[in-house]
Amino acid sequence: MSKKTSLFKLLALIAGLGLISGLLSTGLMAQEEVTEVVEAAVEAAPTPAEPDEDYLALVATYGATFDFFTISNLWTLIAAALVFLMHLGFATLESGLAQSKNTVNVLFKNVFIICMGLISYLLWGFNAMYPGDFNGFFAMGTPLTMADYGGTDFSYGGTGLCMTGWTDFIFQAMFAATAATIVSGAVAERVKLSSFMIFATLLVTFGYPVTGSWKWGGGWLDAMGFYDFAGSSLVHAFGGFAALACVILLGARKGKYLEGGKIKPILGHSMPLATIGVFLLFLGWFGFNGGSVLSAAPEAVSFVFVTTAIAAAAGGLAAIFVSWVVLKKPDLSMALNGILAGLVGITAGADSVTLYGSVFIGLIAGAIVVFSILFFDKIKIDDPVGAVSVHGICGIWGTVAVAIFQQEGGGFSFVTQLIGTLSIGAFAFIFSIIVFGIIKAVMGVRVSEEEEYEGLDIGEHGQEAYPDFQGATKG
Amino acid sequence: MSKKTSLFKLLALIAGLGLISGLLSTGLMAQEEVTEVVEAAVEAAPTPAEPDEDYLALVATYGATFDFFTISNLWTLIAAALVFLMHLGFATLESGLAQSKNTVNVLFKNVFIICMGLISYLLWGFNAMYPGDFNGFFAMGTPLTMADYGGTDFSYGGTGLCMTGWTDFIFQAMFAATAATIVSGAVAERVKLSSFMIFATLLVTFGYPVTGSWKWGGGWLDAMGFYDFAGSSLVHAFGGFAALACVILLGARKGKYLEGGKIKPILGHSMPLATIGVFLLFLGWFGFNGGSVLSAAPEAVSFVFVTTAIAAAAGGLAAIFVSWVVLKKPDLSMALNGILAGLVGITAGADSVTLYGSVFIGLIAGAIVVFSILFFDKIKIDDPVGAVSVHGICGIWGTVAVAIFQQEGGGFSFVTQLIGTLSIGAFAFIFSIIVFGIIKAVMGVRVSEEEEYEGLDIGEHGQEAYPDFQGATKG
Amino acid sequence: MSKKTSLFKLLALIAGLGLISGLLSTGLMAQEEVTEVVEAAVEAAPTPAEPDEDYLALVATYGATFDFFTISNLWTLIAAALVFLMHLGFATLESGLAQSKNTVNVLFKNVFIICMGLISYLLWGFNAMYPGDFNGFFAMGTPLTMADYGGTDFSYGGTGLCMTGWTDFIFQAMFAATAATIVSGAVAERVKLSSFMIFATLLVTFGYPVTGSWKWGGGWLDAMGFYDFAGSSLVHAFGGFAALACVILLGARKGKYLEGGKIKPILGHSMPLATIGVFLLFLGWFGFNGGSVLSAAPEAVSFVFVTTAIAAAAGGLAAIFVSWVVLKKPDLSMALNGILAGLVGITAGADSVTLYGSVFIGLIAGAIVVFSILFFDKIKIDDPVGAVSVHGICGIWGTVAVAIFQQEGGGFSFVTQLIGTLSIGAFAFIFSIIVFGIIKAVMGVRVSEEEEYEGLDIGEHGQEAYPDFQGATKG
Amino acid sequence: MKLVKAIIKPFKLEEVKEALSEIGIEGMTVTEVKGFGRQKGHTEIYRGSEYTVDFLPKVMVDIAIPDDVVAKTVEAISKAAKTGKIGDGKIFVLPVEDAIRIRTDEKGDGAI
Amino acid sequence: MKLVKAIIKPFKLEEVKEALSEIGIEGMTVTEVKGFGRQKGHTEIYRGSEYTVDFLPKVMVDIAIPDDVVAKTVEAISKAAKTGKIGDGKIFVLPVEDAIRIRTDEKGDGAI
Amino acid sequence: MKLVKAIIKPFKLEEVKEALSEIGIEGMTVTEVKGFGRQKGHTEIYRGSEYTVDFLPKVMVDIAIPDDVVAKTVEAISKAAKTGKIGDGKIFVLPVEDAIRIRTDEKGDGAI
Ligand SMILES: Nc1ncnc2c1ncn2[C@@H]1O[C@H](COP(=O)(O)OP(=O)(O)O)[C@@H](O)[C@H]1O
Ligand SMILES: Nc1ncnc2c1ncn2[C@@H]1O[C@H](COP(=O)(O)OP(=O)(O)O)[C@@H](O)[C@H]1O
Ligand SMILES: Nc1ncnc2c1ncn2[C@@H]1O[C@H](COP(=O)(O)OP(=O)(O)O)[C@@H](O)[C@H]1O
Repeated sequence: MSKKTSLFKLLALIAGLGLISGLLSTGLMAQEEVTEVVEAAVEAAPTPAEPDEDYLALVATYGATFDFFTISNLWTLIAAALVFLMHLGFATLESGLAQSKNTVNVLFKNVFIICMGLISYLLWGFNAMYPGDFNGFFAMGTPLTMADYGGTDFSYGGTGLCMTGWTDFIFQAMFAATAATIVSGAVAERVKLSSFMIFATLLVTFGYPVTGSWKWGGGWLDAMGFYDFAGSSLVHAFGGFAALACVILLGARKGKYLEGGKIKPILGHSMPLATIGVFLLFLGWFGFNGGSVLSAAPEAVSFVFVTTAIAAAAGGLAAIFVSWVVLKKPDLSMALNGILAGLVGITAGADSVTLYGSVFIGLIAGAIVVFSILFFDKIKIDDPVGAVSVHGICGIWGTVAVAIFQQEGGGFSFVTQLIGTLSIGAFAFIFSIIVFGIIKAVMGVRVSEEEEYEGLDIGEHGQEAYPDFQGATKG
Repeated sequence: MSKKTSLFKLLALIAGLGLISGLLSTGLMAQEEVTEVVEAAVEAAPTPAEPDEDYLALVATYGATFDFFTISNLWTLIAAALVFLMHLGFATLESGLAQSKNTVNVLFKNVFIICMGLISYLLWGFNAMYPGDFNGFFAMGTPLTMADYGGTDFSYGGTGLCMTGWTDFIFQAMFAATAATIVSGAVAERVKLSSFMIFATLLVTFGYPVTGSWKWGGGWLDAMGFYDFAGSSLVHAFGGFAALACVILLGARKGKYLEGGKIKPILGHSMPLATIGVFLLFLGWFGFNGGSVLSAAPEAVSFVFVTTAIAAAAGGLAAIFVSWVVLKKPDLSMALNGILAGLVGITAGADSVTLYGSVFIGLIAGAIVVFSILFFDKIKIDDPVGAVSVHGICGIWGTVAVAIFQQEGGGFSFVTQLIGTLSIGAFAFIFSIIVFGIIKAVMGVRVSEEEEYEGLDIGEHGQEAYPDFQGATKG
Repeated sequence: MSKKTSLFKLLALIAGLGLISGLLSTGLMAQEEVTEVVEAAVEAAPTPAEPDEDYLALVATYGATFDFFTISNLWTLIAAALVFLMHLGFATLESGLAQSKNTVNVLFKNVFIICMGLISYLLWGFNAMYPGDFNGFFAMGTPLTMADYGGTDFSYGGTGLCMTGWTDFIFQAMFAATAATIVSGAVAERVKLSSFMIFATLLVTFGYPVTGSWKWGGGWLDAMGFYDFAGSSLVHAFGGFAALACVILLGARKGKYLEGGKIKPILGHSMPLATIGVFLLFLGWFGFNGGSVLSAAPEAVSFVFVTTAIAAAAGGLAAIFVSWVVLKKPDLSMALNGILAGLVGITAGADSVTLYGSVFIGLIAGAIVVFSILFFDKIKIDDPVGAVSVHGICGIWGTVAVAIFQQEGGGFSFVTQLIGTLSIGAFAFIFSIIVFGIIKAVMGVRVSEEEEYEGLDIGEHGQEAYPDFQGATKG
Repeated sequence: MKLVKAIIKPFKLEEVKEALSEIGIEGMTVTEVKGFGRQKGHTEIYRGSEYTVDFLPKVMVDIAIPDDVVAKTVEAISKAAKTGKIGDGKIFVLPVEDAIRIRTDEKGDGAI
Repeated sequence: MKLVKAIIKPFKLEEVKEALSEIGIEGMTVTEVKGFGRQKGHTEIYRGSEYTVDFLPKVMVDIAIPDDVVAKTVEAISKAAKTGKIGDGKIFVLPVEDAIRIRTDEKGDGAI
Repeated sequence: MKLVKAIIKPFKLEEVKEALSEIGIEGMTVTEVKGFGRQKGHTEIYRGSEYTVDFLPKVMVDIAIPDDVVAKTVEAISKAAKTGKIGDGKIFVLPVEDAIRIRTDEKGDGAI
C-alpha cells in the first residue's frame, strides 16, 4: 500500500515540476519568437531558392538521375563504413574468445589487417578483381589512379552499380580485408606474428581477388549463372577454407587434444568482448548485405535488411535451442555463433530468396554451426573461434540455399551453386596450403612451445593486455 | 627553454619531411596523370548518361516523388540499424551494472531478446500493431507475407510514412524488442532464465502490440488526440511499468535490503561497459527519434536530432549536479542514467516541443531520475539498473512534457497526455502482473538462493564471463 | 583421410538438410503467394501515386533542388551522429590507456564534456563561431533561437552548406566538444576534476569558437587563403596545443620521471578498451571528414572517404614498422596512435590532396607520431595518451601537407598553411596557459599526492571502475 | 601469535567479517582464490566439449591474532561461514613468530 | 600437519593438480600471483620507454597435508612443475598447528 | 628459514622491491589482496545508498629468507613501505621448515 502512495507522490511531483517548467518556458518562448518548425517552412513560404551554379553544373554532368545517383552513392559509402565496423567486431569477438595472455596479439593482427588490406587493395587488389575484360580466371592488378576514378557518373553502372569509382573502391576494399580477418581468428593463440602478417598480405592481395573476379569481376562463374549476392562464398567460404588450410598446417594449440581422445576446452577470456563483437558484426552486416545492392533502390535494400535481420535472429534462436538440447545448457558462445551463422548463410541470397526462406536459412545455419563446431573439434581441427564452421561451412550452406529458397522465377541452379561454392572454397584452400606451406617451410608458422605457454602478448609484443596490478609495479 | 628549442626542431623536422615527400609525390603525380577530382567532372563534361531502363522503370512506378521516397526509405533503414545498436547498448549497460558472476546471463538474455523479438514481430506483432481498421483496442496478428509488402510505393504513406513495407516492418521490429530489454535489466541477477524467456516472448508478442495499436495503429488514444512521437510511453513507459510489475513479483536480490531499513548497494562490475552502453544508446536514439519522422523531411529530422541531443546533454548535466549536491560526489552511474533520462524524456515530443523546451525536459528528467532511483530503493523496489526510473517515470514525464513545452499551435492537452501515458503504463503493469504472476505460480520465476549466491552464470549457463586464470586450469 | 571423409559427410548433411528445407519451404511458398520482390514493383505497376500535398508543399518551398538538399542534409546529420560516436572512441581510448584506478574519472570527464559541449555551443559557441560579418578576429556568442534556424532552405548555403540550420548546428556542436576531449586525455590521472570541468567549459565555450571563426566563420585566415578542410588545425592542433599548455602547468604524474633521467612507463590498463576506442574514432572520422563536405556531392564525399581511410591505414602501417624497427617490438599502442595520426594528418586536405598524397600524409604522420611521443617523453612532457603528438604535431603536419600534396591547380601556399596552423596552435596554447594558469592559482589543478597514488576514482568519485570482488564484499 | 587462514565461500565474506568484528578483531587481509576439493565442480560444456570446473571461486581470509583468541576466532569464522553444504571451506592455524606494524614499527601482539 | 606452498608456472597448474590427485591429495587452494626472482623479466618497451617486467605471472598452490605425506607431495609437485628452465618456482613447507573443516567442524588431519 | 609476509600499500611495491634488492634479496612473490583494518574505508555512495568500503586494495609480498636476514629484511620493508599514515600495513614472520627449488631440486637455504 505504502508503495502505491509513494508512487503517487512521485507522479504528483512530476506533474508539479511540469507546471513550474511550463511557466518558465512560456517566458522563454516569448523571448525567442517561437515559430513552428515544420509548418513555418510551408506557410511562411520563402521564395524557392534558385539552385546555385555548382548544383546546375552537377546536374548537367549527371543528368536527370543525379539525385538517385547521389543517394545511392551515399548509401554505399555508409555501407562501407558499416563494413569497416565489422573489423572491430572481429577484433573484439576474436580477442574475447582468446585467452587473456594472447589478447594483444589478436588485437594487433586485426589492426594490421585492416591497414594492410586497404593499402594492398589500392595498389593491386581492386584492379585485379574488377579487371574489365579478362580471361575469366585471373587478371593482374595495378595501382588505382585518380584519372580512372575521378569522372564516374551514372553511366558507370546504372542502377546496378550506382556510385562513383571511389565509392566502388572503398566499399570493396573494406570487404577484401575480411577474408584475412576470418583466418586470423582460426589461427589465434599460436601463430607466429610475422608469418601471419606475410600470409595475410598475400592472401588479401593475390588470393582474394582471383575468386572475386570469377564472379563479381565477370569471370567464368558469372558466365555460368552462379549467384552470390554479397559473398557467402566469395568472402566467407573463401575465408573459412583458407582458415581450414592454415589450421591444418599449423596444428592444434598445445593441450587442446589430450591422449585418449579427450578434448580440453580452452576458454575465451571475456564474454562481454565476444558479445560486443557479434552485435557489431550483426550491425555491420546491414552494410555488407545492404550495400551489396549497389544502389539505394528502395525495395531491394529494404528487403535485404529484412532477410538479413531475420536470418540472423533465426540463426541465434536455432543455436540457442539446439545447444540447449544437445549440450544441456543455453550456451552464450553458441548463441553468438548462431547469429553469425545465420548472417553468413543469408549473405548469398539476401535479395533473392523468399521471406520465409530467410527464416529457414537462418534456422538451418544456426543448427549446422553447432554440429559443425562439435565435428571439427572431434576431428581435431582446432579453431578457437569457430571460423571454419561459421564462415566456411555456413558459407557453403548459404550459397546452395539460394537455389533451394529462391523466389519464383529466380532460376538459380543447385548444381551451379554447389560448383561455384566448392570451386571457391577449393581455391582458397589450395592457395593457402601452398602459400602458408611455403612460409612454414621457410620461416616457420608457429611460435615456440614456451612462447605459446607464456602467451603471445609477451612473446611477440612484450606487452600485456591488462597490465594493471593495483599501482605501479613496473620499473 | 630547452623544451622550446626541441619543439622547434621537431617542427623543422616536419617541414623537412614535408619537402622530401613533396618531391616524392610530384614524381608520382606525373606518373598517374593527376586530374582534379571535382572539377574534372564538370569540365571534362562527359555527355550526361542516359538513365538506364531499370531506373526509368522505377520512376514509372513511383512517379516524381521517387527520389524523395528513396532517401526517406534509406534513412528509415539506417535508423533501424541504429535502433538495433541500442540492443548492444542495453546489453553492455546492463551487464556493466550487474555483478561479474551474472554477466553471461545478462548478455544471453539480451541476445535472446533481439532474436526472439524480430521473429515474433514477423509472425504476429507487426500485423497486430498496425492492423488497419480495427476496434481501437485489440487486434489479432498474422505472419507477414511477401505479397503485402513487396509492392509498396509513395502512396503507402506519402511523406508521413515514406518507405516500403519492408522498411516499415524492420524499423518497428527493432523497436518491439526494446520493451523486453528494459525489463531484462530490472530483473537481472535473480530471475530464472527460462521463465524470463517465456515472459519476454509473451510481452513482446502479445503485450506490446496492443498499446502500440492504441496510438500508432490508429486506435482509441490516437482518436483522442494523444501524442507520443517516438514512444516515451508506447515503448519506454510500457517497458518501465512492465519492469515494475516483474520486480514486485520477483522481490529484491538477497542481501540488498537489510533489517533495520539499511540498504546495501550491490555494485556493478564494470563502469567502462556501462559507459559504452550509454553512449551506444545515445547514438541509437538518433535513429529511434530521428527515424520516427518516417521520412527524411529535412527540417523535421534535423530538428529532432537537435532536441534529442540537447535533452540528453541536459539530462546528463542535471544528474551530475543534482547527484553532486545530494550525494556529495559526482556519480558516474547517475550521470549515465541522467543522459538516458533526458533521452526517454524527449522521445514523446522530439519533433513538437520548442528548442528550449528540450533543454528543460532534459534537465528535469535528469533530476527526476536521481530522486526516483533513491525513492524506489527506499520503498525496496530492487531495480539493479534503474530501468523503472529511467524508462517508466521519465517516460511519463516526457509524455506530459509534450503538452507543457509544445510549440505554438501544437494543441496538445496535458490531460490527454496524462490519460494516455497512464493507460499505457497501467496496461503494461497489469499485463505483466498477470502473465508473470501465472509463470511464477506455474514454474517459478526466481533462481534458488544458492544459485543466486553462486551467480547465474554458473547456475543457468555453466559458463563464466571471465574464466581466465592465467593459463590452463580446466580439465 | 578420415578427416576428409568426415568433411564430406558434413557437406552431404548440408545438402540433405537443404533438400528437406527446400521441400518445407515450397509448401510455405504456396501458402504465401510468393511474388518476386523487385520485379513485382515494375510489372504489377501500380498507377504512379500522386505526390501528396505535404510533398508538394515541400517542393514548393525548396524548389527543384529539394531532393538533393534532403540527401545532403541527411548525410550531414548521419555524419554528426558519427562524430558523436568519436566521443565514445575517446572515452574508451583514454580509459584504456589510463590505470584502472583512474578509469571512472576518465569516463566521467568524457561524459561531462559531451553534455557540456552541446549545451554551451547552443547557448554561445555556434553564434560566436559563425557570426556572419565580424571583425575577423573575435565575435560574441548568443543563444540559438528557433526563428533563426527554422526556415532554412537550399538558399542557406547552396551546395556548399546544403543543410538546415539545425543540421549545421548539431554537426558543428559535435565537433566543438572534441577540443576539450583531446585535453582530457593528456591531463588524465592527476588533474583535479572540478578544475578540469571549469577549464573544459571555458575552452569549448570561449576558446574554440575564436579560432574557428578565423577560418570557418570567414575571419582573417579565411581571407588569407588558408585551407583547413575538416580541422587538422582548427580542431586537432587546437586541442593538442591546449593540451600541451595544460600538461606543462600540471606537471608529470608522480613516479613517471625518475632521477637520473630514467623514464618509468605507466601502463594503460586495458588494451581491448584502447583498441575499441581507435576503431570507433576511425569510424567516426568518416563523419568528421565526410560530413565536412557539407553536402552529399558524390565525388567529393566518396573521395574524402577514400583519402581518409587510406591515410589512416598508411599511418597505422608506418607506426607499426617504425616502432618495430626503432623499439624492436611491434607495439599495439603505437599502431593505434599511428592510425589516429594518419587521420589527424589527412583531415586538413581530405578533399584536396592527391590520392597518393593521402598515402604519404598517412605514412609520414605515422612515423612522426612515434618519434614525437618519444620526444615529448624525453623532455618530460607527460601525456598519458599521446594527445599532444597525435593531435598537436600531426595536426600541424596535416595542415602544411595540404600545400605539399595538393592536386593540380589547388593553389595552396605552404607559408599560408604554416602561418595558419601556428597561429591557431599559438592561440590555443596561450589561451590555455592563461585560463588554466588562473584556475591553478585560484583553486589548484592537481589532486593531492596521496589521491594520485590511491587513484582518482576513489578520490574524486568514491567509486571504483571494477568493484567486483567475487561476491558481496561491501557493507 | 597465530595466522588463521580461512578459505570460505565468497558470499560469506561479509558475514565472516561481521562475526570477527563482533569478537573484536579488526584486521584481516582477503585474497580471491580458486579452490579444489571434495566439492567436485560442475561438469560444464564449452563449445561442445565437456569439462569439469574443479576450481571454484573462494575467498581466503588471513587473520593474525594473539594466541589466546585463536579458539574464539576459529569458532566465529566457522559459525559465520557454515552453510552445511559441501565446499564450505577450511580454516588453518599457522604459527607466527613476529608481527610488525609498518606505520609505527610496533612489534608483537600490539602490532595486530 | 604442514602447509605446502608451491609457486609454479601458470600453465603447469593442471599437471600439478593431476600429479597430486594421483597420490591421493584432493584439496588445494590456488592464487594468481606475480613472481620476482632469478628469472629476470624481459625488457619491454611501452610507448618508447624501456622497462623491465620483473613480475611474472605465477600461480601459488596452497596444500595442507598430514606430516607423513610431505615428502611425497613435494616430490609430486616438483616433478610435475619442472621444465628445467629458470623460473620454475619454489616449494615452501610451513608448519600448521590445526585445521578445521567448516562444514563439519572436524579438526586436525581429518579435516583436510 | 622464515617466510616474511608483508602487506603494504600498492604504490609502495616498487620501493619495497628496490629496498629488498639493495640488501641482496632477489626473490619474492606478490599477491593482490584487499585489506581490512584500522584504516577505516571511506563512506561511499552508489546510486544513492551509502556504504563503507572497508576493503582497501593492498599488496601482499611473500619472501622466504634464511633466518639470519630476517631483521634486516623486516627493516628494509618497513622503511620503504612507511608513509606514516594509517593503513601502511603489517609484516608477519612465519617459520618455514623447508624450501625446494623446483628447477634444480635444491633444498633449504640454497633454494631461495
Ligand atoms: N588440503 C587442502 N589444502 C588447502 N586447501 C584446501 C584443502 N582442502 C580443501 N581446501 C580448500 O577448501 C575448499 C573447500 O573444500 P571441499 O573439500 O570442497 O569442501 P569441504 O570444505 O566441505 O570439505 C576447497 O575449495 C579448497 O579451496
Ligand atoms: N625468496 C623467495 N620468496 C618467495 N618467493 C620466491 C622467492 N624466490 C623466488 N620466489 C618465487 O619463485 C619464482 C621463481 O623463482 P626464480 O628465482 O625466478 O627461478 P627458480 O625457481 O628457477 O630459481 C619467482 O617468480 C617467485 O614467485
Ligand atoms: N590482524 C590482521 N591480520 C591480517 N592482516 C591484517 C591484520 N590487521 C591489519 N591487517 C592488514 O594490514 C592492513 C593495514 O592495517 P590497518 O589497521 O588499516 O593500518 P595500520 O597498518 O596502519 O595499523 C590492512 O588493510 C590489512 O590488510
